[in-house]
Amino acid sequence: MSSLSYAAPSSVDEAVKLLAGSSGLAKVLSGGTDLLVQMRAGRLKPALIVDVKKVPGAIGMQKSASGWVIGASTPGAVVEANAELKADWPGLVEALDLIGSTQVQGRCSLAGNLCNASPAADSVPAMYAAGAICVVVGPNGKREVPVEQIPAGPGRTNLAAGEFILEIKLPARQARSGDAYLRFIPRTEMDIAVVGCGVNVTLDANGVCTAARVSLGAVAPTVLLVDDCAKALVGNKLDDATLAKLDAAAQAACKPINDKRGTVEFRTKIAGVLARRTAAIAFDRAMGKSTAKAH
Amino acid sequence: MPTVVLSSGSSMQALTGGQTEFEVEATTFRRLVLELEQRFPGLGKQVEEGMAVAIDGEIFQDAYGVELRPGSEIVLIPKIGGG
Amino acid sequence: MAKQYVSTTINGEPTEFLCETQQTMLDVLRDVIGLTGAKEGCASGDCGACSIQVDGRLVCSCLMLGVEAEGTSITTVEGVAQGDKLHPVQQKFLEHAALQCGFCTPGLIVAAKALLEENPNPTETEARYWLAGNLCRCTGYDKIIRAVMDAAAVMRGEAA
Amino acid sequence: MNYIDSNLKVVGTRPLRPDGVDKVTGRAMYSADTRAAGMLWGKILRSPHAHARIVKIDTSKAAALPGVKAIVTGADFPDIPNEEAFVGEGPMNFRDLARNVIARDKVLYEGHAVAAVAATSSAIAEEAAALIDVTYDILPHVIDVEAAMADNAPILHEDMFTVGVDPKPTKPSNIAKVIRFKKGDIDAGFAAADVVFEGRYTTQPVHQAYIEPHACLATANADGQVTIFASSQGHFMIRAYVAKLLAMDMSNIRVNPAEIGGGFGGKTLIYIEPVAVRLSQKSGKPVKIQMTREEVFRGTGPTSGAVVEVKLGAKKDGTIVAASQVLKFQAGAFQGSPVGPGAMCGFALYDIENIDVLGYDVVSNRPKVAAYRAPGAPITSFGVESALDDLAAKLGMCPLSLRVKNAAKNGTKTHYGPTHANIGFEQVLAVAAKHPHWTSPLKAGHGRGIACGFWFNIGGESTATVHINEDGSVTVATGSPDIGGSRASMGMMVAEVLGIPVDKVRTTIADTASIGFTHLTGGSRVTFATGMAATQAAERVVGELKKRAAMIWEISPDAVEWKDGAAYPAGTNAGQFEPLDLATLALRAARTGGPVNAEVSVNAQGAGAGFGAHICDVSVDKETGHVTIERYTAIQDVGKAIHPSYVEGQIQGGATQGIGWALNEEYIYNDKGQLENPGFLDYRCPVASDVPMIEAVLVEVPNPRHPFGVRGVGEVPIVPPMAAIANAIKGATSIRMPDLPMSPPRLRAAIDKAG
Repeated sequence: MSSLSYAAPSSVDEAVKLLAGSSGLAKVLSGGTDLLVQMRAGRLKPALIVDVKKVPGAIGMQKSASGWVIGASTPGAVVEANAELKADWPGLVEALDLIGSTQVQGRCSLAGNLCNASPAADSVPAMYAAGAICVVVGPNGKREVPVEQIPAGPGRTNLAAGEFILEIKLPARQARSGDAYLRFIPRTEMDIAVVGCGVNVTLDANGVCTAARVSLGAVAPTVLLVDDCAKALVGNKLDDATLAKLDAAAQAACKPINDKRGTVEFRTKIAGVLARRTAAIAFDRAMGKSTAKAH
Repeated sequence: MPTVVLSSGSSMQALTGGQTEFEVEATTFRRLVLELEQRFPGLGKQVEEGMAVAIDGEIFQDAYGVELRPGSEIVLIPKIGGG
Repeated sequence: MAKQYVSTTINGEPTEFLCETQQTMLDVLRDVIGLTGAKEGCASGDCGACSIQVDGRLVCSCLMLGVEAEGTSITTVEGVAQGDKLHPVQQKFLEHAALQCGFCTPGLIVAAKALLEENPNPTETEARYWLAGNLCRCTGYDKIIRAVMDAAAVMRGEAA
Repeated sequence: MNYIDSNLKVVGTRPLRPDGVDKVTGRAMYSADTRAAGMLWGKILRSPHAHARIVKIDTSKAAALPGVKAIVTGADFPDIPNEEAFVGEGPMNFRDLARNVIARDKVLYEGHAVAAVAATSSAIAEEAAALIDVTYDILPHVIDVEAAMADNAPILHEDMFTVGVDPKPTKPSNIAKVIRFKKGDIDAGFAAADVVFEGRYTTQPVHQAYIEPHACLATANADGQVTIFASSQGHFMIRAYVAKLLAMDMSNIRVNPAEIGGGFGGKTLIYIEPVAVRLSQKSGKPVKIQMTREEVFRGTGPTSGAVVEVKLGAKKDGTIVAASQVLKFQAGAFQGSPVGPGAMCGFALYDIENIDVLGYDVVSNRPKVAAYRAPGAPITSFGVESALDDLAAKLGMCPLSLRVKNAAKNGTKTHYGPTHANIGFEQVLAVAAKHPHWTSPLKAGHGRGIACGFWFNIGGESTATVHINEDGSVTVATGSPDIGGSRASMGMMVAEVLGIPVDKVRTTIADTASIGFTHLTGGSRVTFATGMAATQAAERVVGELKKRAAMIWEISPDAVEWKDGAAYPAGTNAGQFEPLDLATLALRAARTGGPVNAEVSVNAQGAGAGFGAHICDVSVDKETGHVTIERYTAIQDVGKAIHPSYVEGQIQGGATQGIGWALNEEYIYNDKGQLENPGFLDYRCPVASDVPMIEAVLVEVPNPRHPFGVRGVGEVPIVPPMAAIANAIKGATSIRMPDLPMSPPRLRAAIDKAG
């Protein structure tokens, strides 16, 4: 029998020691909704599982003048229940809410979704767009890393041995700004994104975009932060010309593959479609228009 | 005399030498099967095990007892299963 | 590797068990404790037949390790009825014929119960999205949704 | 006796199902829930290759693993001779079945079982299976049906020569069989047509996707007797197949029908039971085998994918004068696709003078197909019902009017032989024409489609027993696994005949040692055939009860009549007696001749054919190709609905499976012939948020061959949806989608192509 050990440390140091000290493969368990599936399928055979949910800071949310600090292992269902966070970052919250089923929402976490390092992860493009910062803890202490520097490729992260993500920081919400995330799936629920798109914008009083971050998921080995899409928005209102430029920039940024979930051609076209639709929601939100939850 | 019609192109034509329609002296389906077997060795067995029969329009899957009238039309069709 | 000792509460009963680390909570419920109400339809979180509540929250027991049950309070389909009194969701599933083969039913009962605890007055759309993680291949969902909406009305005291 | 026009008290009502509480509280026992002392866990090793010769199987490493108690390979099973018989849901070649259960010299698809292990835990069994070292000689494979028909295609079976062609072929082929049905003179028919429409359509294999994976528990005793707990559509089928494949006496096999978690045709075959029995025989311990979902997709049968070519010819007035079809059906690795019924069903709905249908049964390196709801009919009807829509457009006719004009009626002779009798197709179409869904204005941007479906329905062998308990309550037992509420309908028919409340009647499913042979739960036969047996058993009991009353009253049994659950003197000259109710007669049974019960076995004939019409509204997101089903109505002739809720449930469930078939369900293979989506994540069955309420409209044209007028209802509802949705998409986009699934990438590509 392959032996697998489990620990649920109650401090960062303890968790880091366990992860760094493991002879065999050590995996962090936060939500487990990807880890357990991969273990079951035999794709992962860890020697040690470190359940970090009992580590102080891993679960919970705090708002301060400098923004939000979200425990990286907080279950989606708990994050979504925070009305204040939803008001500040509706796109990110909705993106997290799109991961899997209600059952999966009871477990899945921002850190898990990010460190599973799937280019199709729903919450990751939204975190890219939001400019989220990851608080990484490890043998060499704490460091803060921009979210887009975490994924290295499909299933691979840039975290060093013994490191894990304790918290996710979101900047304070500026006036006249808003974010949104949309994904395309064949059904209405339960599918992996064929394409995902996150948009976060700040507008001036006239509705002209002054700052923008646009991300695309499932169109490249990692989630993309697409500067050309941001450039297409900044300095413009969301008129047809801007939308057309945005669509073109999104399509141009795609480097997708053909797989069981979509073709190169389809993914590329949908990236443009989603960029337009997501931007429209983000602009509305920045202008304070109420927008219904995008199922 | 009842007339037997093979669904054309069915695998049984091999056994009847291509014949698809012929008359058989029989008053019950059981007798028909025996007659067919005698006339075209193998056919009776196949009709019994692999075929359903439509007698004057109605399908019977297993129908030894069913009476055949003179002039009855007997169509041999594949058995029907279902989900 | 020695088995793990876990102390938890299942359907209100203090419960202790030993399990292998890799055993999921579904494996533990079915093969260690003998509560076979939760079903394995996929073991990948895609069908919801293994749904349980952990500290009130709906989860797939196939996506949770048995060892994670330590110190939690777990509700399975066996714990939904109070004594001989069926939960309104169970009663309405029967009245609306919201089950055929019944295999997905335990998961749906638990998921619907969790829905109505969180949202006593769901719209049909909200109910359909909440239950999207519970596959049913027999019914086409029509009678399931009717049963859940009716149970919600009963629990709100608006219907019998 | 016939109750069709009598005033019914129980039949047609909606009582709670007797097994309901067990199923909403998690108590119902499915085979995966069964346990036995000292039980071992079995695990099957499956081929990673689509087509390969097995050179060598080395089990030594696995055998050495602590906890491993038995290992079997093909060599541990009898080599079954090539023999065909009709058992279960279709002609069954037992050599093929045996080699599908466990491969012998060759593996014919990825997922084909090659060996199995029994160990003290499932984890050990899994580890041991991985340690079995199989040496393969990989052969070229073929997945696509037309590629498999090509001259240069890799041959799966060197000894398979196409049957049904003249002259007899001299070289082996993947085309197992060619069938042809003809009526009239097809060339003359097309020559006489004013308008001709031709279309080519393709469908994907789709899995029944029952939520319960296959599972069984087998215990073999030293004396050769075997007990099996299994979830299946027929425990007698399991007994028959296990006996055949292991060369055992049926009397030595007892199969207990565990609850079944869905089948839809997919549990009319065996996969794991003979393996579990052999492992139990070798280890001397009970062995449980439980498939994973991945094994279900890789190793068990979907229905055929197919190519369907349709040609229709009509007069200007819409009279269809000629119709031809070419059907190329995937059978999977072994022959036996449902091309036969497929060839019969497509045109069975219409009264057409000249018909020619050609069908091919083709093997390729995929899992052997299994039955799936109305096997073959949905495939053939997707083509025919799509073509009818385009023909209607060409004729400038309403698609429903075109169907009404050509609808089969009583007396219509089908192209496969039978003449329709007592059918309700015209009534169904009349209801459709008047239905508010059909007559309501279409919302902007929506498209509306209609399509129809047919299924023969079947009867066959069934047994039922009715026991009058000592207190006058009633126990009914049948041999038909309850897959969708049949315990309720059986109890209702018996209660109706006995004239007692339905809650006085409890229905159980008896094991193979406890009741007479009963054919599968499938083909929509249970309420018809088993219901007939239960009704007749109840009637025999009534006859006996009248005798007992006559004995008590000292009058002739003919002078006793039975009504409202009691014996009454028939008329005044029979004498003045207080009625004797069931409880009283039951109490006195010992003194009047002993327990009162009856067992009746029937081989029911005359199952009434079923017809349905589905109306569907869709909206299409033209930028993404995503289709939303906005409204769905399914109208069907059900004969007589015993329990209307469960009849509606059959229709709603079948329609929803059809929606999945139409929009997203497919098998995705890589170039090695390996399945890439063997799970519910990427094999996309409809979820609750994908579908609207499905309105089921029950039309009741009684079937005179059944005491209550029942005709099967479970098969028809999956036939129309694919074409109904395709026709609705055409309405919304002006684009004809001839290929399933009509998934977003395909629809978006078609929209772009159309410009």
